[in-house]
Amino acid sequence: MAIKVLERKPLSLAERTYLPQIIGGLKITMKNMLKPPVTLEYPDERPDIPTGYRGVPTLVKDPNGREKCVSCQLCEFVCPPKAIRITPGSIAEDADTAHVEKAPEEFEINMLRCIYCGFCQEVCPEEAIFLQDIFSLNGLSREELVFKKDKLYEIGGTLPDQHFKWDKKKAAELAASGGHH
Amino acid sequence: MLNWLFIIFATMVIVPALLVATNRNPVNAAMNMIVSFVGLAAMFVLLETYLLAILQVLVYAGAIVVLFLFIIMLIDAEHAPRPKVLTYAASLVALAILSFGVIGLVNRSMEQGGFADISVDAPAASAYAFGVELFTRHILPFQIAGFMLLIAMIGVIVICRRELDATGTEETRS
Amino acid sequence: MNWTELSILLLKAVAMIGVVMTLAGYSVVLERKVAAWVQGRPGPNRTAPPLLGNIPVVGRLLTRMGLFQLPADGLKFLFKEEPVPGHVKKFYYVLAPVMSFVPAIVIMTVMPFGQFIDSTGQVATLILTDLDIGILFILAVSSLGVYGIILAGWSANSKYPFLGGVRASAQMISYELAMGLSILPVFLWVGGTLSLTSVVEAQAGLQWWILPQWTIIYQPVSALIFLVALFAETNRLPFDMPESETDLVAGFNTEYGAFKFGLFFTGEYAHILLGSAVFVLLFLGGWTLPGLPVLAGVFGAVISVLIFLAKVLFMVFLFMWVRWTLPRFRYDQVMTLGWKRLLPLAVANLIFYTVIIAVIEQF
Amino acid sequence: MSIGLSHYLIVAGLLFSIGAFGVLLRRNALIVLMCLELMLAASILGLVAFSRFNATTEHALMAGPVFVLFIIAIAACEVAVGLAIIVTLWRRRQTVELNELNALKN
Repeated sequence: MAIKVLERKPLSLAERTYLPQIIGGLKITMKNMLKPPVTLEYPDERPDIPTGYRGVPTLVKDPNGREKCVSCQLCEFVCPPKAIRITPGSIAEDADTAHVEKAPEEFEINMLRCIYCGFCQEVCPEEAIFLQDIFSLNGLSREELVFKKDKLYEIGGTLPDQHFKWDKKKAAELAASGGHH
Repeated sequence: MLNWLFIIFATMVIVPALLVATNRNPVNAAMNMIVSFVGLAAMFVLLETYLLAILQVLVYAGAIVVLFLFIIMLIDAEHAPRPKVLTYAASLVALAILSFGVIGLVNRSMEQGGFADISVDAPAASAYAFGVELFTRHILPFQIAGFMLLIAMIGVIVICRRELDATGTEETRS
Repeated sequence: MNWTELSILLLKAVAMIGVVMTLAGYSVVLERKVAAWVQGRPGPNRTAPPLLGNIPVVGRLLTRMGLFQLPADGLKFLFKEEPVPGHVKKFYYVLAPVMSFVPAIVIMTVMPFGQFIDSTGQVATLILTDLDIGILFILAVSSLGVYGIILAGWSANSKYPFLGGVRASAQMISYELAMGLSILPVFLWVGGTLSLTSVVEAQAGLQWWILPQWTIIYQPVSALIFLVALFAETNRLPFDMPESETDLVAGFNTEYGAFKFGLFFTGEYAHILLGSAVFVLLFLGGWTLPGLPVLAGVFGAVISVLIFLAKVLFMVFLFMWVRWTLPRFRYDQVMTLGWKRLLPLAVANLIFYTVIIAVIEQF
Repeated sequence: MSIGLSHYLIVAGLLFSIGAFGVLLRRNALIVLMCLELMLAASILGLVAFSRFNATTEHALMAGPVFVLFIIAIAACEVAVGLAIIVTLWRRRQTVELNELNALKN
């Protein structure tokens, strides 16, 4: 590939005074000055959160109001900064959801450690943990920012669920047991 | 009122001037020189030559002392060594002789009535009067002064120039 | 002079200082606003004092305009801790902000800002002291402003302020020459006087019912040189060598904080304001509008002052507009522009107008 | 007592003496130059005072002030050239002390 040397054109007299260029620049800035501001006045106006935004991790319930987490602890293992602590517990035999067998007794996410990588959401087989749209998080003490289970459910709310895996399982169990008896 | 002003301005001229001569830090000396020159400009105002007062501030305080400060900063000439005691004594003697001589001379001339010691109400030396004088009676000195400025400018450029060596790069003469 | 006269004079002076300093403060707010507008932001629009900000419509409007930002900033400067670094030269360190601030206040005394015509038709200029060599006085005193910067740079006793001080001294000397030479043709043009009032009076009226008599129309080159030199003398952005943030941290005021920095800051804007005022007086017709005679009475006087203020504020706006448009020069480019371009241009301009005026006077 | 010509002359004389004193005392080239400036300033004050006090009611005596203009111009020249010499001296010898500039001695 041959190198092509471009001769620079000598500047004309008007260009050498730089005045036309300066006036051109002033025109551009004036044009910008007359445009409305492009910024968002943040605390008053909130930005639109796109779908798939990875904000604060939360726990969600299914539409029936049952907690989806089965405390398999996959998220705890995958979490790179080790922000998640789960104390597994069993579901009482006489409960309506006894067929799920396990539920977290305690579920903590340390928001000071969380790096919002989204691995927990990705790894969760139950689609129980989601990084939702909260992007601004603050608190007055370290303890306050270690979110407990109830807090996580409170900010997580309910998300639609297509599978109803445990409902189907219960129905199957019921059908099977009905068949036997 | 005017007497008091005169005394204040005279102090403002003399005391900083002494500090210029004795202060060991050149920056202090330069700042004292400004005070002295501003005092001098104030005395010109007392003498009703307002144009000269302003020129004094403009040229001396505005340009010359700035130039001094610039050079002081450039060559980093802080804290000159203390002069020798002998030099100090000899200079003080010279100062005493000169001042007594001047005061004595003035007093003697006054006694002989050599000077008109009254201030009459003369028309103030306006800028217009200066222009007329400069371009009629003093046109030759005016041109010579301009020529001197040109010579000084060229001289300064020649003195401060760094010579180019054969390769065309700058090199200080050494 | 009795006490009543003295106190009236004193009151006038204090009022003038109050108005100019308030305007200087608000030009800081304007600067921030202009910067924001150029960059597509709304600028300072939050600060609201408890009671004033709660007035239904007006309070909200004033808050959005950022008008309460100035007292907030001023109080911040006042109440901050005043650090004095251990390595500075104390006396000059304290003296420097004052030195950069005082010339601006002194220049105010000879700045005419309006005209009052009483019922008998007697014309009086609104000015504290009408000096017949006013412009020389302004040049002389404003040239003292550089000491603030030099002393700040030197007394801080550290390298960046020092470089800022050295640059300031060289730049100020260089551009003062071009500035002085560029205003000479103006005074030749208006005919043998150095008084600012007469310059303004010569610019009133219309030529051929269409052309304003402003000097900028007749002497665009003088106006251009003066404007460029003004930018350099006030250390505004294409020429802010003493304080170039990118290579000198904050230049000469690196070691300053709190109220001393506030003095430097306000002093800079006061210089801009007064420089704009001089430009308006010399080139833009001062308090006159073409084809509009100054009315008699207090009302006419107020109108003339308002016209003058409007022109000055436009010039201040131009300063800011240019600042947020142009990049900074390199130091050697500043020197080249000053000595090799502006100075010869100013000399040629002076000679050209001298010849022209001589020719006009012949016929 | 009113302030007359003699008082101005005494101030000018004292200023001149102090300038001469500084030139004799100091060995720093910069300060010597400053003291020379003081002496010139003293001469300026003398000239202005003389011409003011010898003026008549009809016309101001302009010779003194006009001469002062020339003195100021020449003083500016002198400072510029002097400082240029000092800078060159500094570049070559790294000193502005007059005592150390004795290359021709011995």
